[in-house]
Amino acid sequence: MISFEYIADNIDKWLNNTFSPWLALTIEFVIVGVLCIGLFAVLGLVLIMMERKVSAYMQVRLGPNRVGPKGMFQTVADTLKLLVKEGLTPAGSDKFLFNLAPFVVMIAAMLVLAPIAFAKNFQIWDINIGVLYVSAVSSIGVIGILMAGWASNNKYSLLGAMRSGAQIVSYELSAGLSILVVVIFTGDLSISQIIESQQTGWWIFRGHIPMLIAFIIFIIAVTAETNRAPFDLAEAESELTAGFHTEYSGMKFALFFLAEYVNIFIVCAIGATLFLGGWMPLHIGNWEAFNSIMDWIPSSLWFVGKTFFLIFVIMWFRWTFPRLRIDQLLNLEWKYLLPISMFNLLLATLIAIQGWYF
Amino acid sequence: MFITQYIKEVFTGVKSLLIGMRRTGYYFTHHKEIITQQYPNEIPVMAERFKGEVIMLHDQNNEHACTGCTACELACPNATIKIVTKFDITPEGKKKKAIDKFVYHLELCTLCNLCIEACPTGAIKMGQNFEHSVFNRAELTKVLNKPGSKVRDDVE
Amino acid sequence: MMEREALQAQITAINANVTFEEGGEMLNAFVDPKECRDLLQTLHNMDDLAFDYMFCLTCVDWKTHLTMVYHLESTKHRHVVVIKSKLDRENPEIDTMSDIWRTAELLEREVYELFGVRFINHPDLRKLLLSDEWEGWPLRKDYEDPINMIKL
Amino acid sequence: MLEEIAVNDTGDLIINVGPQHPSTHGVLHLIITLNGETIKNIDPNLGYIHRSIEKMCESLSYRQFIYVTSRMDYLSSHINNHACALTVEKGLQIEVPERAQYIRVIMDELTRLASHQLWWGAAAMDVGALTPFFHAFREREMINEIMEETCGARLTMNYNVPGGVMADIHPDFQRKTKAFLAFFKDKLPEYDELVTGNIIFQNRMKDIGIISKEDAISYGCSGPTARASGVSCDIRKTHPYSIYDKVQFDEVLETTGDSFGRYLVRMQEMRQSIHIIEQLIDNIPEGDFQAKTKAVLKLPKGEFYTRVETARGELGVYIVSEGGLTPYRIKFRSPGFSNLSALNHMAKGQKIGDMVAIMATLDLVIPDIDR
Repeated sequence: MISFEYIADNIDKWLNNTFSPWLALTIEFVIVGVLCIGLFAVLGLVLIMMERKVSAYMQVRLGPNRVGPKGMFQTVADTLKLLVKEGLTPAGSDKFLFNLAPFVVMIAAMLVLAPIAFAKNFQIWDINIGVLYVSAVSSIGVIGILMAGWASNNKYSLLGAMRSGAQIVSYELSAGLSILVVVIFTGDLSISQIIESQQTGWWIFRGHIPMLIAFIIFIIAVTAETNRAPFDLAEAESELTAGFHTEYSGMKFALFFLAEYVNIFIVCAIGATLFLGGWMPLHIGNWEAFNSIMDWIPSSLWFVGKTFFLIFVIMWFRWTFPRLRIDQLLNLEWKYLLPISMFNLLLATLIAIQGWYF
Repeated sequence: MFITQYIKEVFTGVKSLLIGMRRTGYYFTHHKEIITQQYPNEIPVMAERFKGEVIMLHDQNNEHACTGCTACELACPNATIKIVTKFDITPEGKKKKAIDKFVYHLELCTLCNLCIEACPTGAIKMGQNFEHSVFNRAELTKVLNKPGSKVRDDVE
Repeated sequence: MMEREALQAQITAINANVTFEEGGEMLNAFVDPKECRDLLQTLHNMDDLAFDYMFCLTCVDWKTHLTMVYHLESTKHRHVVVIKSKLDRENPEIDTMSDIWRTAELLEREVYELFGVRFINHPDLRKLLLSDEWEGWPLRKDYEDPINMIKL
Repeated sequence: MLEEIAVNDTGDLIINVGPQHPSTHGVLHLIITLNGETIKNIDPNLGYIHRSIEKMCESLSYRQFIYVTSRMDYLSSHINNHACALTVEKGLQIEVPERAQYIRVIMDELTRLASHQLWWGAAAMDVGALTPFFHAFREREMINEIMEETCGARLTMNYNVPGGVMADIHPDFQRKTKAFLAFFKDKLPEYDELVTGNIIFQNRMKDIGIISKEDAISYGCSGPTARASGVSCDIRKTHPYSIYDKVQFDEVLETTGDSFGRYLVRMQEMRQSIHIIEQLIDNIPEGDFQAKTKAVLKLPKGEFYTRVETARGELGVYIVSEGGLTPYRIKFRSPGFSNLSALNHMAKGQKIGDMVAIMATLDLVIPDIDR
């Protein structure tokens, strides 16, 4: 059976046989880089289309339906429009930081891609502290947002950036704590080991109530971390016009936009990996027949399916809920999510030590 | 007790959010509720009374009922209508005042229907056309009586 | 609810110089601009009058003089009175009512820029609708608009 | 580079909200002094769409000036026209046929429903929920279609003339209105599910922008804004006009005076409007839809003041006549202007996000403020 693992292995073998090891490694780096950028482009197109269709159906309308069959190429047309637009740099802004910021946001999003397993044994870098790496790197993006807000020399941008800073720093805590619950059950920080440990069933089913609570808190926290509604205070359009990217136009704006969607994909991929078993098919205990049927579905499909399910949930939030206020946002974190997740961690430790899970 | 209060608060809060999500989820799965009309493909039929623009009625002999009495011009609050008159020579050799041009400035018109109310002969009425956009503003100034048209004989 | 005659008697009791206008659906009382503020203050404070709701404040240009018009209602007793005050057209001045009824603050600013009435002791008498460098008082009858977009 | 950000001596941040801003619903310009995210002062700067309607009306005849008032508060244009027609009728002592009065009141209430629906969508959008806006427009579209069929226009109808209404109702009017009411009654609980019950929405609205009863009266607030503070100020009840004294309905009062109170008042008012229409729709009497009037209207010398309740509050039309063809002076007492004056009082000490929520529940229509 052809799988990503098979293709990747063959390319690796062929490169190492043909070129010197150094050259082979360099070529592999280039291939990975190109694939990452390609993935970003495709993700941007697909997710924006998905968002527009989801919102349209929830709002009793049709959504884009003119460009291409069923409006499929609407995002392509939009990208083309953004590409040919003028990229303005406002007078009085810090030009260097202003132009750097979108790239910082983009690169931060790109870095988190490294330890994610897209299919069975198909991973850029199986780092042994994968989860730690993810939670450390994913918050670098806020630097880019702060940079953008500060350098724009616009009061709305500055307010949006400061809100975003406060928000991401505080929600990082409960996201980290809920990841920790999985780590306690698994006993390993590496992403591949965490997926392996869900061989007999996904953590969300096996882990009892603590895992369920951790999952819900994780979803809420990552929604906030990616600046999505109902936590989109950084760009609250009815208050701050567009928040930190008010002054951006053309392709620089598109990069921010793209980074937002890539970030959603990444956090949902991590959520799917930790709680829903990543590429691991749905296995139930020792029902051998059922498990082998599930194995027939390719692992990459399992991963994509779970990730897009979580993305849909986050989009569902956005098109249903009003936005929180800044103090309510921080209240929610410090008065509700953080105490609950700390208590939850304690409970999870107890269950893990006693071995009360399936 | 504080703890029960706290748990209750969290529970009711989450429940209210789920109720809202059920509503949007319902619309997401029920595509029959979609009410979008795809405009240039489906041209909406405007109501009979819809006030789109002022038009002048002409019959098959290229005759209209406008005598040029300027009642509409006086009734208009925005000076939308300008009637240019000329003098016809009747067969008996008398001079008779008649309409030369019925100039209508669509760009000034607020479609208030006062001119139609004022018209004693029912020469003008409201048309149903609602697509008025043009590239040049001058195209919005229209002459409503067709070239060569004249007043119907039975209209006084 | 107080009858028209009773209301008239009450107001005369407060200020004997007030003159009344016959006819009209509401009671119209004329008062000297210098005594206007005292009268309105009393109307607002007296318990059996209690005119606590100013629903309209405006000005009319009569070419010879300006008239300030205050429409007052009591939300408790539901009676309505109209107080008018004639102002000199060259130098229109009247005391502000903005500390009695807070709504008067913006309304007086509007009257100031459209009629040129100066309100003494108004906390913030700036132009509200027009730009700061606007000259003339647009709602006065003799105002000539150089562009004159509204004249047909 | 960033010197301009710290503006005044006290280190406060001054931001300009508007004239182009998503939450001002038009060209309203607010100069807001901020301390961090907390509002210290709001200074409204108006006049961006001031068309000087009052001056304009001085050169229009009594038939003509009515259409202009549709453009003041365009969401309750029929009610504005009604007020003007009532004033002219009062001056000329025209007896309006009963049928015209019934039609006018039904149209008034339909307009009020349409206005409140738009407000509901826009208020939810201001606090960040975008979906309700489209749901509100679905129902509003039905009202617009009813209007289009009978009046010939969807928003600025100009259906009232001195002495009655311009044309008789469309044969389908009653059937369509009843169909709409049945549909809308079905959808109103959805409004509650989607927005009213939502914990985030309630937290955003409760205890925000509180105005006490005394302050609301002093600031001249009217309509739902004042009724949320417990001020009984519904002109339809206190000074009934047309046939409002013959219909049964309740004046909705809340006592909290906060944004959520204003929200609840409007939601209840929609139900009251449905109730009013239901009473009238089947009982429209036969007869003329317009009284016989002279071709040229001349109001006698004098002053005429009419108060009506629009969707936003009390609208006053004050006509000073010198006996000529045109009004000598017209003053429109617009509800939005007085409600806006209370904004500073309500929003002081709150966050920027609250300011948006307060503006949403004040239901400001900028042309109504600027006139």
